Amino acid sequence: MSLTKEQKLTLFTNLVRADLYDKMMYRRMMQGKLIGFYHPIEGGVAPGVGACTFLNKDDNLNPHHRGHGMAHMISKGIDVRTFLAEHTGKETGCCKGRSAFHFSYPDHKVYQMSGFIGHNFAPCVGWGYAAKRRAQGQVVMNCSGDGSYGQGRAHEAMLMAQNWKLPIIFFCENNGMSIFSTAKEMHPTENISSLAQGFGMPAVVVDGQDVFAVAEVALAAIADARKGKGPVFIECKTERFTEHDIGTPDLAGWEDRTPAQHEDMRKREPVNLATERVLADKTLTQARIDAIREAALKEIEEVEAFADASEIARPSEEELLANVFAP
Amino acid sequence: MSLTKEQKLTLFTNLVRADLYDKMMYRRMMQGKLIGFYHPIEGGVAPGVGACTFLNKDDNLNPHHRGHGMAHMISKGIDVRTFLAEHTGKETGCCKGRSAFHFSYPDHKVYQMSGFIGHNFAPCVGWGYAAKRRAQGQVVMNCSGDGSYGQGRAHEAMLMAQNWKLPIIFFCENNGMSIFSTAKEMHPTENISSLAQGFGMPAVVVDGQDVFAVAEVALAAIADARKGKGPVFIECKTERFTEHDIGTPDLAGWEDRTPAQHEDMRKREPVNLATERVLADKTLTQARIDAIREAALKEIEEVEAFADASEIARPSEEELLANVFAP
Amino acid sequence: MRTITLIGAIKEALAEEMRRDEDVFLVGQDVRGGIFPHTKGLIEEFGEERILDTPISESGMYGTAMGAAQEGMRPIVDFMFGGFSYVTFSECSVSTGQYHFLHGSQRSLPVVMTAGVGTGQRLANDHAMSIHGTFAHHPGIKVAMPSTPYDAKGLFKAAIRDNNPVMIPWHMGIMMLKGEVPEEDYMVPLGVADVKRQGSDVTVLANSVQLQNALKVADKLDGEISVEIIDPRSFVPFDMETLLTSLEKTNRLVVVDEDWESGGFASTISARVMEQGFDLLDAPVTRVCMPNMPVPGGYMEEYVAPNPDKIEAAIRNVCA
Amino acid sequence: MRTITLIGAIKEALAEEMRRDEDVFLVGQDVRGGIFPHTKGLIEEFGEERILDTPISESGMYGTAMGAAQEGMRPIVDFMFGGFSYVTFSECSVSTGQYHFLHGSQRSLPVVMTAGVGTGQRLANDHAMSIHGTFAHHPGIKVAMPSTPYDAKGLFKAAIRDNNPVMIPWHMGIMMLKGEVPEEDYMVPLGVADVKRQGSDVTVLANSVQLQNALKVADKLDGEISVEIIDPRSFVPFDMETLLTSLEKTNRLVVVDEDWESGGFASTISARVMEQGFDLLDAPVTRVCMPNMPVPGGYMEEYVAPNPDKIEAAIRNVCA
Ligand SMILES: Cc1ncc(C[n+]2csc(CCOP(=O)(O)OP(=O)(O)O)c2C)c(N)n1
Ligand SMILES: Cc1ncc(C[n+]2csc(CCOP(=O)(O)OP(=O)(O)O)c2C)c(N)n1
Ligand SMILES: [Mg+2]
Ligand SMILES: [Mg+2]
Repeated sequence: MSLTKEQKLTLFTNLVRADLYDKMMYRRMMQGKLIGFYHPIEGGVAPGVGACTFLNKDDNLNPHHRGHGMAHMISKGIDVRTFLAEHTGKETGCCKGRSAFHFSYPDHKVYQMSGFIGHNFAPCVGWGYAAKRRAQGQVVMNCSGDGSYGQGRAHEAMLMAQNWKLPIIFFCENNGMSIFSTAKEMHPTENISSLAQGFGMPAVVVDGQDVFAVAEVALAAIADARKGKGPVFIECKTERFTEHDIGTPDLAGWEDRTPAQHEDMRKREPVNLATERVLADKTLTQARIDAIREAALKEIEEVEAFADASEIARPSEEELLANVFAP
Repeated sequence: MSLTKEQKLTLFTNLVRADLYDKMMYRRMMQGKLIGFYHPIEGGVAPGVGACTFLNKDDNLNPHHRGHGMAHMISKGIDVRTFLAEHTGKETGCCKGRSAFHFSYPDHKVYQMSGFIGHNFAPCVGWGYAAKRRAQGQVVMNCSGDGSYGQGRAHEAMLMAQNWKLPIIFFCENNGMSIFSTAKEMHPTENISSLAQGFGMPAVVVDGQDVFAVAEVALAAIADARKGKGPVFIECKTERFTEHDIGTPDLAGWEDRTPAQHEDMRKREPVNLATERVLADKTLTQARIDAIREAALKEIEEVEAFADASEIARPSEEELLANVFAP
Repeated sequence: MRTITLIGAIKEALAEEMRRDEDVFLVGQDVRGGIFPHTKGLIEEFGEERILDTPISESGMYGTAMGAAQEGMRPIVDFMFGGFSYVTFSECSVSTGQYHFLHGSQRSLPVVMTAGVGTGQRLANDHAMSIHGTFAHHPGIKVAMPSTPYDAKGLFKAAIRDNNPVMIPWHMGIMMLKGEVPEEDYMVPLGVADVKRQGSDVTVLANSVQLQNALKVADKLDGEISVEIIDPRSFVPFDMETLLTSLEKTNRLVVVDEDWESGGFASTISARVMEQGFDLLDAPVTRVCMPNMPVPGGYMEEYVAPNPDKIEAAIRNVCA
Repeated sequence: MRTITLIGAIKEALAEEMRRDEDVFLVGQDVRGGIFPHTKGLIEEFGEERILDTPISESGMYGTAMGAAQEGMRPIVDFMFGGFSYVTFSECSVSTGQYHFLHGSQRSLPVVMTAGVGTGQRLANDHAMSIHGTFAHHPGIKVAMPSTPYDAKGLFKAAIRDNNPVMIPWHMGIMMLKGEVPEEDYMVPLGVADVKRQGSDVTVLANSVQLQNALKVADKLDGEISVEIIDPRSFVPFDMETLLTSLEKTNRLVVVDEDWESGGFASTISARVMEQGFDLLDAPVTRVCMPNMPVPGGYMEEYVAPNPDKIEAAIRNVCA
């Protein structure tokens, strides 16, 4: 499948936005203007954008926890003003300030961000079941990291998805790291996607630093899943440029990742790569690129202004207790 | 690896014993002389015998729940008089009558029979770790059914075993059934052992009705594991002639398994097959076979006499409370 | 009125609710064939799209329900034995209980969970333990348990129509208990206790099989000690009012619960009565619970678990 | 005496015990690098054979410990956050707790489990909930929790040398709390409570961060209300004697516990005091617990969880 010019433009725009959103979050965390923790996605921003830019509103999305799913969600068209408000404990937050990082956008079929790694797998079976039963072509985009595939839950979901031929895309953003642990040590084969073989599930490995390559693969998988061809595994080889979360040291095993390692991985920075591409194939001019960046910065400014202008959520204990159960 | 005459004799003897032990349990359950439940192993008796006959006393064994592990345990040389005593709630039971079907023979490295299917997988990682650290060549024989591989725990154990190159044999006794559910419906590929591919783990499929074929494969795997070659997956294709457990109907899905199905599977009854083989290759004479059978029946009579002569365990509540914690 | 078994009443509730609402479906292991009678035969009416068997993958199985509930469906997940819920406990307790609240009460999660629990089969701890107390400990999940066929049908219907996660185990010791059950549609609301027997000397709060045991003891003590028996029917929400009203009359309370003494729900009741009804008490609230040991297999559960003898002794003691 | 942090004291206990006994080892996720300071640097002394990082496979990770314990080793398993224990809950609660007893008390299972728990990080429920009550509910597992650096070192050493499974979480809200800790080897036995402050008007039973909160409140009330403060230090076994002895003097009890009101361990204490010390009480035992809601993220945990204001109000109320 080859991408149209318009598709490339959208992907590029989302990539720039996602990258800048991440930098905003990083900056705010350092400024003490976020609550809880934040897991930066710098260097790993392309897979989420490629996976989610062409999803429909009624497709299910499990956003990866890296970048707290912003790359995924803004690409899917979700207005994340209420996301930042949530991460700052504000009344206007998408979960009324109650959730810390456990955001939810049910109207866009983003139901949860579990605090338990690998707890995306089980419910995606239910989303897939509902999609199949309704037979309206919805798909489930299930994004998570290499580390999450250590969980037996991944096995159970792949097994059931393949048994029932559910429209689930197991989208693995393999940055080779799980906090301090390397995929090299934690998974015995070169590709996490070799797991798919156990279930006879088709799998594809793609350069996760190339947003266009990811999108091509994702579009094909989405189309197949919509047609009822069953689940598929997509593995993106990507990078984590930063420490795992802000405040944690940047280790591999128990030693600092070296400057040489950093230099090496940073050679393939996804926004730079995409910029080169769109300039080279004349999809965009430098002026257009600058404008996209400007617009993204302005959008983010508004997001921040919205969150900062909102009140801190301080409902009474009684109010909260009255909200534990649904009516 | 080809088996010696002596090895064949031992295997054949254990097969006959295992089969007769199972029939004794079935009979007793029907007579109301067992407590809890019993899961007959008729038709599926060869894998356990083949896997366990040549284990050392200090090898770890997770016996399959089918036949409540008797085929496995008697093959490993465990005196199961206390097993029947346990299953009849007697003081002389291997767990003082407290365990129902949760027997334990720690001196023989049979630590547990979990009531949760698939809960053999996690601890076998620890047994493998201990074996590797002690470096005395112990292996872990981890026997369980096709159904148990539905558990994510299986994935986690295979992953960690392969990462750490632990001496664990994932020994799958695939009888195509999990209570009423068929492996055809519950696993998407022909072989459960295809799961091993996900971890780059060697796997072999063997005719589980042929105790000699199983033993050959098991001996090779045990030898490799002792040498530190890491885990291996063995899948035995076997059968369950009876209902899942006594009192449950014999269904596939929600319909009775048909007489034709039964006739078909019973064509390859493991004791008959083995008998033909040992007669054909002159390992044993019919007279010798009869003697083996006689001896087994006598042994079982003694096991029953032992259990029946024992007192029902009725410790006081205080005594039991004093036994919750180890000193 | 016709009498049917408790397990038959559960089946009737499931079938009627599935008939009423297309979004109700059942997922479990071997529920098509029916390990226990309440799911047997449902496949014939509702088909494989709504009666789902999964591999032995408790997380995937529970996830089918959880995800479908997020999609607006109304799943019932059958764990077979109660202890099996622990295999996917992070999902079915924490993720489930926090879903509605933590997400700003935008969406509810109407998952019904059920399983057989309790002693009586001599299968030992992992096949015999209670789970209602554990689930009642985790906020955001309603918890109920029927003691009679009538309540079984009504509570299951209420659970299925509730917009929240509900854990509603049933006790294997009374699965074949018979009682009158209307053929009509009715609900027993969650959070309303039932005075199963009037009395004036002592109140006994008991559930499921222990409620039946308590009734026997009360009959035996009739003329000697007048025992009022309350069935909480649901633990979350819990009907404190009915209990305190009874205590105004009896001033004495025995709580019978097959869950463990340590951390079981009986402790919560005792503590709440202490705080809210201290002045009503003429004697300390006494609990009859599973002693703090794994439920032993073999013949021991008979005298170790709460039973009529233990209940009688507690009643006599609290009235002495 | 030198002062060190609570988390530093835990680290010292781990290192000393690993030095003392080759069979002690540590398994967790990212414990080599050290997500929390108590495991950081241990890899340098003890190497990869005894400081094990696993994939995000909680069952496999816990199984490493469980299996090794069955093999006679003495593993410590670090769950990182307490809630993650629920991911392998069937293993670490039921299978673990029943192991020794159900098997006829032939073999013990000396697994130590630990994890950071509690509020203070604004991370919400699954990263902030308490787990000690849940584990205390399941028989066969000892449960302890330190409130001071001194107790941390001593309790961890006792846990590691105990022949039973022990769950010993530590509260993230006091991980950097400093206190005097001897450099020598010593143990704080499991099952022995500590009177952390003498008083005569009311007894406050509190643990971990809430013990520290209670001490602050007692100081504030000094001269007005004389508060005795007891730290249970371990929940299973629980030192009832020390508590009842205190009640003989004060006749009033407030139990502070960050676990939920419903099914939390505070209820068990209240119920036991009712049964064993009813006549000692001049006022109902009052609990200050986490209200029955998922621990909210954001700024809400500050006023929702037990805190000095709530403790003070309860003390005043019970003494009124
Ligand atoms: C059940 C559970 N175990 C452990 C953790 C701690 N944890 C948070 S993120 C993470 C690593 C995730 O790695 P991966 O899935 O590769 O995603 P990445 O962070 O690399 O993007 C871990 C171990 C957790 N949150 N939940
Ligand atoms: C966690 C858990 N889920 C479900 C069950 C119920 N159960 C007992 S045996 C069994 C089937 C096991 O199938 P398999 O592993 O193939 O072994 P088989 O019985 O066929 O020999 C099931 C589902 C259980 N005991 N534990
Ligand atoms: Mg990663
Ligand atoms: Mg099977």
